[in-house]
Amino acid sequence: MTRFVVSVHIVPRQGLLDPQGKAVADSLRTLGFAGVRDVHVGRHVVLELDAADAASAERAVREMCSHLLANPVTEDFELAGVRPA
Amino acid sequence: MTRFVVSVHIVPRQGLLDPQGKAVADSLRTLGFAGVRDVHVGRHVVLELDAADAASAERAVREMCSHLLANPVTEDFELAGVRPA
Amino acid sequence: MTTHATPRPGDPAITPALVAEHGITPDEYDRVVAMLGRTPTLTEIGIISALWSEHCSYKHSRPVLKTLPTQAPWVLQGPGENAGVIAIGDGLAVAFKIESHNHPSAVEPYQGAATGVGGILRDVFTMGARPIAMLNSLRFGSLDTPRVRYLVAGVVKGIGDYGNCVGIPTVAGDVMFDAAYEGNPLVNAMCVGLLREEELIRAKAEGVGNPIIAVGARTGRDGIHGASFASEDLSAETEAKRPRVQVGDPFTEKLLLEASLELIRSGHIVAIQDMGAAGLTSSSAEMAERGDVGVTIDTMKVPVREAGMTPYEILLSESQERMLVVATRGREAEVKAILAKWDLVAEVIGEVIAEPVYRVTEGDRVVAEFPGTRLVTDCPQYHPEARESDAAIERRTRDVAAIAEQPEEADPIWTLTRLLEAPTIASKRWIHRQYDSTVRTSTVAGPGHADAAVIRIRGTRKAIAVKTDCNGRYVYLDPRVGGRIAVAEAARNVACTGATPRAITNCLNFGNPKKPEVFFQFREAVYGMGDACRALETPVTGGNVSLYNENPQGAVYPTPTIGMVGVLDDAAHATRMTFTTPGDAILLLGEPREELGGSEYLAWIHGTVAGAPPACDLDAEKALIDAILEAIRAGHVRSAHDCSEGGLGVALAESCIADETHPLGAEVDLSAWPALSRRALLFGETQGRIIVSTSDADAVTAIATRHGVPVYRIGTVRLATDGLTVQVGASRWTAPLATLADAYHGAIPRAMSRAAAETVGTEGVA
Amino acid sequence: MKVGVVSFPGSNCDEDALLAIVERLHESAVLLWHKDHDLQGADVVILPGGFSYGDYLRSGAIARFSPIMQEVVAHARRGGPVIGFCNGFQIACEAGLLPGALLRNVSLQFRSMPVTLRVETSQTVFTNAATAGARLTMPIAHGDGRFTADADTLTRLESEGQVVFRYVNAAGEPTEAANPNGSMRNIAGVCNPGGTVVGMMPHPERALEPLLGSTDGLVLFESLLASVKA
Ligand SMILES: Nc1ncnc2c1ncn2[C@@H]1O[C@H](COP(=O)(O)OP(=O)(O)O)[C@@H](O)[C@H]1O
Ligand SMILES: [Mg+2]
Repeated sequence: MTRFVVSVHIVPRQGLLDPQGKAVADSLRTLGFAGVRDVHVGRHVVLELDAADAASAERAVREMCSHLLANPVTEDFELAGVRPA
Repeated sequence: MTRFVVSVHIVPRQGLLDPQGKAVADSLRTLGFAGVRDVHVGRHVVLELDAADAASAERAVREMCSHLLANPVTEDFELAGVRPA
Repeated sequence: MTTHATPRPGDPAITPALVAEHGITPDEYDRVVAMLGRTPTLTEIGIISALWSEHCSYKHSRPVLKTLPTQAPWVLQGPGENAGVIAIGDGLAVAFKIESHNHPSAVEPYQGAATGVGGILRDVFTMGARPIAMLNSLRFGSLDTPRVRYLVAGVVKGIGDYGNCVGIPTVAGDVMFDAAYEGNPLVNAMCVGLLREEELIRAKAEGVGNPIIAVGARTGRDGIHGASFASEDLSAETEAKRPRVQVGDPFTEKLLLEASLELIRSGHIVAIQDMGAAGLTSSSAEMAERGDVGVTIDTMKVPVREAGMTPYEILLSESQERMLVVATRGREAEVKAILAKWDLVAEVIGEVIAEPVYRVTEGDRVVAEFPGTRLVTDCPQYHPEARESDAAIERRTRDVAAIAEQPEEADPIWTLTRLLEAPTIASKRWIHRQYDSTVRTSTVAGPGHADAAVIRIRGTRKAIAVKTDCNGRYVYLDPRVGGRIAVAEAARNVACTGATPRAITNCLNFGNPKKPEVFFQFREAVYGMGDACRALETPVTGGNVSLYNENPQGAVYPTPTIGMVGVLDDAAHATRMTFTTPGDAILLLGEPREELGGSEYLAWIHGTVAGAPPACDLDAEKALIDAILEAIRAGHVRSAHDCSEGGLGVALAESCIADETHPLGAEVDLSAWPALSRRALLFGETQGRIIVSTSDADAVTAIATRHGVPVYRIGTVRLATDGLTVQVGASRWTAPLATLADAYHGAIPRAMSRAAAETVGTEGVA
Repeated sequence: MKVGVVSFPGSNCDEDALLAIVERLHESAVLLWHKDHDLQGADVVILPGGFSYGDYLRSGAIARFSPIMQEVVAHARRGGPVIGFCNGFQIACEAGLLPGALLRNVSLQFRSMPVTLRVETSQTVFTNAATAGARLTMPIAHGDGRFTADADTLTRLESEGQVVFRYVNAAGEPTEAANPNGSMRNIAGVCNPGGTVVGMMPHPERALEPLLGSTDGLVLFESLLASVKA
């Protein structure tokens, strides 16, 4: 068993209203960051876990995402990185 | 001006209690993912913005993070990627 | 006796600099050396710095606090415990306490306010009471600055998220905005709980051999030194202490609440206390002191969140959602089983011992040892010098009648509308609609409905009424009078709902007590509170002192926040503040006077805080309270609303428009006081006045007269479409209700909508 | 009738729901512990409000995996009545008992206030004693109440009569101003195709007594009683 750090992005599904992203974009423009076009806010989940190898760590995390971490109705997920701890 | 997509990770500062991470870790273990050691839940912010070049897009986003996006008392941030849109 | 403790390898040498860094004065250090008969260890220095901080020791305030009345037949528990307790009949009792989280909220508004709510909840449920209501008393600088809006948004969200998640309704409070609070917001949270008298449990360690158990969340490095932090002025250096903030976990708190109440009812434990400020140190030392017993604690047995924590860190950590329990020997397994049911940890970390010492070990090594309970009892007490500041005297004695009216004031509706949009007066709905006020299905009158919140007591006909109050401007201008008014106003608010005021808790928010002018304010304000508590028969059952609320620009207004609890024998008598029925008579109980000093009118319209605050005649207040209670109980009162900030004019307008879904108009004639200036009549803040609407003016008049309370029929409730009409002598003005309502309900939402830009970092958890 | 009210860790309206059944309806009710696999013979299950597991990841996401939920889902599949209030609605969606999801209020703020609902169908176990079009006033108290579903699901919900309640103004119109959380089509509550499982963000259990300001929640419980006793 090796310890791995796996990180995932869980993002609101394209096309859904993202009030948080909109609030951030508005605020940034109010603060003078005029170049801001669009903002989306999702979750960044970092998991430390023991697994036989990187591939099985990744497999386990994908399963966690589809089971619990992401809502299949409104969210998409993507693995952002797998590295030994 | 070019359009860039910059993504940032905003994570709870080390050492501070992360109730969300703890709840998720507990729940994953209950679900049978016994190998889970630790979980931290942060935010994944994706910004689309116009800037002269990648370096200035990055500079702008760093400033946004320290000004608004991250809570300097409880969170740390890191740039996760800069790419042309 | 001499005590023994050895420094840990790697501990720094005990130097004057290290002692000073811990906020311990050279004199205090000498006392410690004398007590121990040797040089203290680093761990001991840490313990002393926490326990002898103002926050834990009350070293500057205790002698003055002792003057407050604390007794009445219904008081079951006065000051000195986690919360005060009063009997309300039927074998039931109410536990309540208020506490400040000012400094943490100034640094991190969301977590600071949230953990303030968490702490005060634990104070109440450790008495064996189930929390049934939360209140919050807030003071901020001007809403015109982004920093203040950021603080408001964060504090309100923090209070809401925590209380909402635990499932305790937040039902009342008070909020004022004034530049005096600019760098130092005040965040005071109050909790009220219900218990059966026989379930009352005290935090007193007893029984040699009984195990001491740490319960709840694990201990991390957060908030180390929060208690001494709460006893310093805010400065640039404070900013550097930021990582000391604590993060709250209301979900764990909810589990801890259920587990603690189950533990208390199980009979397996003898004492329980929150690990609040200064964490394990203060909870264990205080429990030992109350029981006059010795204790020993092994820091290696404390469940920790992070590896490598030192005894110093474990003892001083302010990790939230933790409790210290003294169990009956032999029942450890039962205690653990109850905690396990709620998915929480419980570990035996020490024991009550016969030997009169307070001892901390790390495994076998003794790292701190103090004789007997002297750690608590030997803390020095100070009697600082008190002198009124010249600036306050100058302001009080200024002739405010000489302040010229602005041209627009020729139309008093203009002035009234401006006052209704003053954030201190305007509807606080933007705030309290973020608070779940109806969970527990017992809220008879929630925030914004009545002068105080009314919560029914299930299984009885009874209800309680609760409210916080304090006008710091009055206290600043005249501390003694201001202290009296704070109590009198809270009592009046509670009485307006039909409840008999019974007792108070208080949170004394002041500046640096070492400054003579601050200590003068403190002493006089407490004396004033005492005067009022005696006159109104509302003893003090507990409270909290928050000093050093100042920054380089100066101290906050002295703000002794009062949390009042009253009892209604019949919940059906609960009375709201807004008019209910067109055609009802409008009566004024009490007498207007030429008193503009300290008013919101002067502050908001003229930018002036000056003049003597309104007088406070405590006998008249008592008579007024008795009269309104009798009238309400006789069933004659349709609405009752006291006159406070903004005076009679604002109170009348509020009676018309505060209930947005059911506005009503009024026609009022105030010609009976030709000797008064129009602005004092309309906007002066003379105390002891209540606006009543009734279908039986004669009956209310007879009751008031019998109590010696002046009473005037000043008008009639009208339809909303009639607006609010006010006549003084030959002049008559009418305001459409929509104008008044827009000012009153729209002011804070409009100000805060500008805040979006500043609040994103306050997201907190989902 | 016997009602089972699930206590998840972090539920805080479980006692309110229990007392509503016992004190207002004078029917029997039991708390069902989340770690158990036993519905204790309950005819009806209430998923109460609160913050199950702190709602830390997503409202209702973790609660859905509680042992008791397996039994609740099985009960629902057998046609047994289940109603979720507030957090209970969120849990029911996460568990797949109801379509859609409840996202953060569009204001990004918690909202605690009375709302007016329009009953959209009386063809459910919980609304059969009400008339379609009737208006009910009751409190909401939530931060994540924005009902969201994809276009196909929405179309199906509308055409199959699965929208149970909508937020409306005083005139009975589903306007944007009357919508406290930005939910799609002002939806406040939905049901399964059989009308046996209902989820709603408002709290009818807080609107059962004149002393507390509204008795409009009673009709849901009366409907339930009528169907179970029938
Ligand atoms: N922070 C708050 N939280 C909850 N309720 C509040 C808060 N501030 C004010 N309120 C409510 O708004 C109403 C008006 O409060 P306040 O202006 O202090 O009344 P008064 O002037 O009569 O003392 C009361 O019902 C009070 O409980
Ligand atoms: Mg007021």
